Amino acid sequence: MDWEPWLIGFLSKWTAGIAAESAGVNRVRYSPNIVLINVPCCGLISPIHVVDAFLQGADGVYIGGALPPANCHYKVGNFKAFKRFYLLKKLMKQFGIEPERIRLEWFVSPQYRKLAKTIDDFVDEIKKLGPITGGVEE
Amino acid sequence: MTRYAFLELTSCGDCLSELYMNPEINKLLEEGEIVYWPAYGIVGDPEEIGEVDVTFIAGTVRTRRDLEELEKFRRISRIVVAYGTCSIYGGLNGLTALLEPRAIADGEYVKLLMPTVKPVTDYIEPDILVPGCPPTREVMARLAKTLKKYISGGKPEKKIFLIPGEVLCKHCPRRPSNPEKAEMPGIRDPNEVVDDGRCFIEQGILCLGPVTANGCNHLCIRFNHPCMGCMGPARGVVDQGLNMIGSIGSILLKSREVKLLFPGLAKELDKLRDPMGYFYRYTLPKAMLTKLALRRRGVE
Amino acid sequence: MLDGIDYSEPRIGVFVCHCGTNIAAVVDVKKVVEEAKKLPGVVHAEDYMYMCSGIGQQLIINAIREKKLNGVVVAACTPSLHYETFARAVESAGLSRQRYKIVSIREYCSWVHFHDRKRATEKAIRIVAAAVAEIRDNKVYEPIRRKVIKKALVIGGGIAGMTAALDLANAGIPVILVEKEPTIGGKMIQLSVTFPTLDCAQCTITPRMAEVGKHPNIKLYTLSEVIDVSGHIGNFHVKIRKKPRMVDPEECRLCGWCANACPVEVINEFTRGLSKRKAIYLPFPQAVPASFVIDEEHCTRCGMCVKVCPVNAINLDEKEEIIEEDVGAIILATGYDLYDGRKLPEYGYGIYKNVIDSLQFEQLIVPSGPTKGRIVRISDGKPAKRVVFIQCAGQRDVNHLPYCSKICCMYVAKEALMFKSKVPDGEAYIFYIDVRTAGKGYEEFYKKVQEIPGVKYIRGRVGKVWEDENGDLIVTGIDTLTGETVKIRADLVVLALGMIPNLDKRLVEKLKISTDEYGFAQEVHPKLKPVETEIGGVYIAGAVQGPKDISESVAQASAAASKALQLLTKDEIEKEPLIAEVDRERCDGCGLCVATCPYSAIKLEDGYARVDEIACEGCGMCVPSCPTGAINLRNMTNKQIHEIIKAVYGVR
Amino acid sequence: MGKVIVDPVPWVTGYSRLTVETSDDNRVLSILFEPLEKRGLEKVLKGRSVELLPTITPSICGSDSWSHYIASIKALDIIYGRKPPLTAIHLREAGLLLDILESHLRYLALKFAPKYIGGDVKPLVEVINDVRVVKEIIGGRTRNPIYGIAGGVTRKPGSSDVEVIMDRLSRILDILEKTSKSYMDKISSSREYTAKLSNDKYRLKNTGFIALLDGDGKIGYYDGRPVILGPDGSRRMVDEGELIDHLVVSSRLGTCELYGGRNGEVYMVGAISRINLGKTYSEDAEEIIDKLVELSGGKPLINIFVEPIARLVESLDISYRLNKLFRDPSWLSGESISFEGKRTNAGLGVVESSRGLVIHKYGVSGDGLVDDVEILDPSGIRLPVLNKLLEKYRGSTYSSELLDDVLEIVKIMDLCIPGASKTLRLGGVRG
Repeated sequence: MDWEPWLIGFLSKWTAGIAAESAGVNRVRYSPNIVLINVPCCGLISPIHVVDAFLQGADGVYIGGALPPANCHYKVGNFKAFKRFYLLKKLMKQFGIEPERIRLEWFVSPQYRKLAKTIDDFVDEIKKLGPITGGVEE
Repeated sequence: MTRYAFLELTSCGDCLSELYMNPEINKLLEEGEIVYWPAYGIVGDPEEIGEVDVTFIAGTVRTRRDLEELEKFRRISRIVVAYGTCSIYGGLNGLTALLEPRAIADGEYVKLLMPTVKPVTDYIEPDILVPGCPPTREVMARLAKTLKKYISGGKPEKKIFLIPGEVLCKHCPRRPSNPEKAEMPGIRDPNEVVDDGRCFIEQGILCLGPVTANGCNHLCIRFNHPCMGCMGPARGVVDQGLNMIGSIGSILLKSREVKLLFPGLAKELDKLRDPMGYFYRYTLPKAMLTKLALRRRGVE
Repeated sequence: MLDGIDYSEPRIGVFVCHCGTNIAAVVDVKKVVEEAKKLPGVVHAEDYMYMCSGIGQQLIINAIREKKLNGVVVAACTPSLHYETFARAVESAGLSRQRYKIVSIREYCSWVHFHDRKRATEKAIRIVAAAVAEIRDNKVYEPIRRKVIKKALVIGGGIAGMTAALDLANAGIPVILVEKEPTIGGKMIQLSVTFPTLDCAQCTITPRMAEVGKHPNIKLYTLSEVIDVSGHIGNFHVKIRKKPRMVDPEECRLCGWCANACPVEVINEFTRGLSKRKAIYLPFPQAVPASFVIDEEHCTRCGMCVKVCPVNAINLDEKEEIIEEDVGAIILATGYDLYDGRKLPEYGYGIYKNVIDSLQFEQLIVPSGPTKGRIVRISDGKPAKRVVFIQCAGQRDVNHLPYCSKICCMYVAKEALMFKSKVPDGEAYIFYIDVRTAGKGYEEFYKKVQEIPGVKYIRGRVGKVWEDENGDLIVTGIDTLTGETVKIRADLVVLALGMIPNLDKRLVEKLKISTDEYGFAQEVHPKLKPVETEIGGVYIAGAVQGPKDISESVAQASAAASKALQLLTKDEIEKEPLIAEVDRERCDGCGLCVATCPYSAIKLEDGYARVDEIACEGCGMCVPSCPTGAINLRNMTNKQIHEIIKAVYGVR
Repeated sequence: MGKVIVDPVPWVTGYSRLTVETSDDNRVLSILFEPLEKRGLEKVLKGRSVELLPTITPSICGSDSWSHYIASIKALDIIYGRKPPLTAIHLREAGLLLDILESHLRYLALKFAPKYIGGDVKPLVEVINDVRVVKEIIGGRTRNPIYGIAGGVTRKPGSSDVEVIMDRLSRILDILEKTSKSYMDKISSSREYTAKLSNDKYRLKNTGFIALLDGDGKIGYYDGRPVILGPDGSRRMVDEGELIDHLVVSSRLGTCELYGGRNGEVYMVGAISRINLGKTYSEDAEEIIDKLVELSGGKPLINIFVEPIARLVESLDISYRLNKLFRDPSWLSGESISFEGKRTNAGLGVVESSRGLVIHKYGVSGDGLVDDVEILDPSGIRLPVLNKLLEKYRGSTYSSELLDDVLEIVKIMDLCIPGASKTLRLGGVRG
């Protein structure tokens, strides 16, 4: 099978974004099959953006925010994200779409190894789940 | 003489007879002629009917025949009125959007069915859209008024939506008095809450007011019933369910979220057992996730 | 604002950096350029060996002028390194920095995907596509200006905090210095001499303390803690809790009658438990403020001191006070603590009296210390003839402190030297893993100590320390150079415990800064922005940022002061205009964004939401809360996010 | 061998097909009426939060939406373990009666009157509009009402509302009294119609009747218990659960395998059944029934062409009942919801609708999601009745008149195909 998953990740630039940068500085290798986009806060990402990504072809969506309770640069953006994506996952399950295709991970900025590891785990998991379109090549 | 056709596609089957009985519409119809309405005995091959001035279409496209008729009538009609929420968003009937044909029919009946159920608006461009389940008396009056303009000829330059697009909350009689403090205190079954007249969301009841267009003049709210979204999404709302999650995810338990943490917070969220049922009662075929789920099944 | 740039149609230039081979060795830069040229809105793309170099920057400037670019995407290293570099280049060509974006294909790509060049290249193309999609819709907004309060807060009155405070005060900036203890001076005042010059620590620091104490621009709050911080760069509002001293420092004449009268005796923390003090006491003779203080916790309120005080300076009813101050900048200099030796039970710290830490040993050396400078066994007061120093007591150990504390090698050498100078016939054994002596004059100092007869450096780890029946300590370990087991009988064992940050979690939360995995305050960039935190207007100095010696702490404190000065000498600062914005056409005034904003930055006005541009922090949390998509983050709108996603998946 | 296919079948709500097979000598071999509208709505009820069901199930059949709604709410009452107070019971009953009334009147105006009364439907259209105004006041919407809650109703009409209700109700009764008189006069003198009433071809043979009756033997639209009148004339009360078991088997034959199974026993529901089994509320209604018995030759009334008059009778009777209910609306002053009760994991609601009885039975899992649904819709129960009637044409010579006659029966049966396909047990035979 020559299918390769391509994931998209939205990282809070204050925590996960810094971790991603440190992963680079420390040359921690991880799967390239993810494009990481820095945003001010994971609280900016709406369920619509995530489902939009799936519709565009994302096989999985990764969201990196601040480790609760107190590390969010904007106080509670991580909580907003948690609630939104928890509910979205419940909803997706009802539609028969694997909720595992969304992964929300918490960070304090030095956890670059965690970033690399969770991305690798996530890519592996998505490989097991298969393409979002269920094998239908777009 | 104005020629009218009544096209009933798969639905609960009542919208058009209700429309027919509306005094103002009834008056218009009496001045004209109904050339097609099988449910009341007026049948005919659409190919032989000739030009139709106004076709009222209710319901969803579920069978192949639905689609055939729909396309034929769009071709021969000067003005097409998509009547009722089913025809615009899928309505309650649209709740079956994720069922495979095989799950609801077998044998030769399967072949009658389209791969999924979709509203009329997914296949044709109507000229006038009348949402509601059913559309209210006020909207029917507006429809009569609008039709009068085009009875002698012509058609609207662009689609006419017969309800204002603003969100229900805008003029809601239950608006929170202090929006800054507004909070959803959890997720509760409306049957378990002794309604205190405040904003439903502030009482923990899922009210679709924030994402639903006001075309009902707060009918359900005035009946102490949370909005179910029957008028479809308000202007700017991309997807009723996803927008709703964005909204309530912001204010749900906001004063306690840090304290509750996990798994307490998740447990509270789990009280929303059937988000699909709550968020898409009337618009499931239009949900972005439906599109995704169908695409995965190979249905585009 | 900027004339001559036409924004009607996107004309974007993409500049891909090789970063020598840092990027180019992994990512096919030429291919990225080729693909970038195909992206919608891109009219120019090129690559260069070092985009950040003068020539590289000139390439960008030339292209903006010649190709009439109205958008620039630089694919290079991380924005935290060179955002500013290219922003200035772009602006010098007349283009707004809001139409420029730098994306990392080094930290985010080549450095982490060196194992897969094909996919790394593909990913780099997607990263560039996303940036182009984003920049295409970026608008140019006027900056938001806000007033700067020309006053600074320094938290921590150790050598770093004092230095920063004095630098600022001498530059004419009023400073509020908050110190938790009853006196300033920090850890340095507890030291005997400083390496490598062997200057007397107290003689060095006390003039500084006095200068701080009487400086007209410094307001000193001792026994105080910062309990709340709100506001933003240039305009912070802080709350300080000042505990009661119960002795008026203005009146106190330091006669000491009160302490003589006081019946309560407690352990003296200044000598690290090597002596006792009264509940009313003077921390040490040169304390600033020069005043006795009552230890609130242990005082029984018997009133004896009040009776004897000749100047009526004592008031036992004094209550704690909450002081509110507005400042423009904050310097965090709360210093360090020693790692808790009790976590290393194999060394017997906290079990055997004669196992002490390095700061306690300093107190034995100081002539004004509890033993008047005599080096004795703590258990029985007999002279100590054999002392074993254990370096890396917890440091460089994944189970304790994985990092190096940097100063221990030097202070152990110094302490061994001081020991030998006081006890010429004594023997000093030093267990070490490596000896690290990076610093001016440090290696020479170490060599000198190493050559002193009676000082024996043993490379190896101590396995166990225990006390025999005579009350002597037995130290066993392995000399890894000879492979032999070593067993030493000692009078004292001195643990060179590591440095841990002295940084209260609650303060970190209030300041909203982040910390590293060990709890040290996190600088924005270790090389280029070592004293700045992610929170504008909050700077760090001294050991709170990481292990440091005195000279480094002082240098960093001056650096922090200089950074703060850059801010505080301005009348107003510009705030990035990337805040939330309401589209009135789509807003129905439901108020959900108002309920969502954690900064109370959104209000309803005439049925529409309105964003307070000063209060808005630009987080975008309100964006998903808006059901109608009326509220958007400037230059990261819902549409742009959609375009970014589309671009990422538009690459085939 | 020939085949005549009518697709779609006129006079039916929803999509259906009629197939007539003929022999070489043009005799009818078989006639088959089959619903083609497959929606699957019942399938998506499983897995829903149970509190959502009353707002979804009305869509099973648009013209009987209130009946499905009230049956659903009654099932919810039991699941929440609540007993609605009298105020709520009366308001629910009033809503249900108004919906049945509207459905009857629309049937009379659009399906019956044009052919047999001469098309004067103006008064009926006027009454329908009045009925709707009252429905809106009581339940919010003319279809898919919103006033129900487990253990009561969410809103009581205010005093000004009550004035409007009483005003409209008395006008409705007034018009209906006049209309029913004139209709009866016209029918009695219509040769075509009386001939049909006495024609054996239209008789329901081997057919039982089911209706809900209250304790006094009167028609119990809202809270009656099911009573069966067997084809042999036996009369017995049945348990609702047993009824579902019984009817699901027979209607499955009707909707899927079509008519022709086993002992051929089918049941008629709706107005005919109700006036056969129960007593009405007014003397005027009884008077019409007497006349009807006279015209069609004895009781029980088994000619399908009785259906329109039975509906006329009921319309009049229901208006009496409603007027009586609101003449002394003191019951409106009581509480409208009772929150007391202990939750259970199953509920059943049964009510009458214009076409006959509606049963909703839900099972709920521990987490509050519906895990079992059984719904009986009267059109589904009527389908086998229709096919059984059509069977009588077997052997006749096929002609266009015969087809017209068949379609006339279809019209009189007034089927709602969207609802008919819902008469199913989940997990049973697919329909």
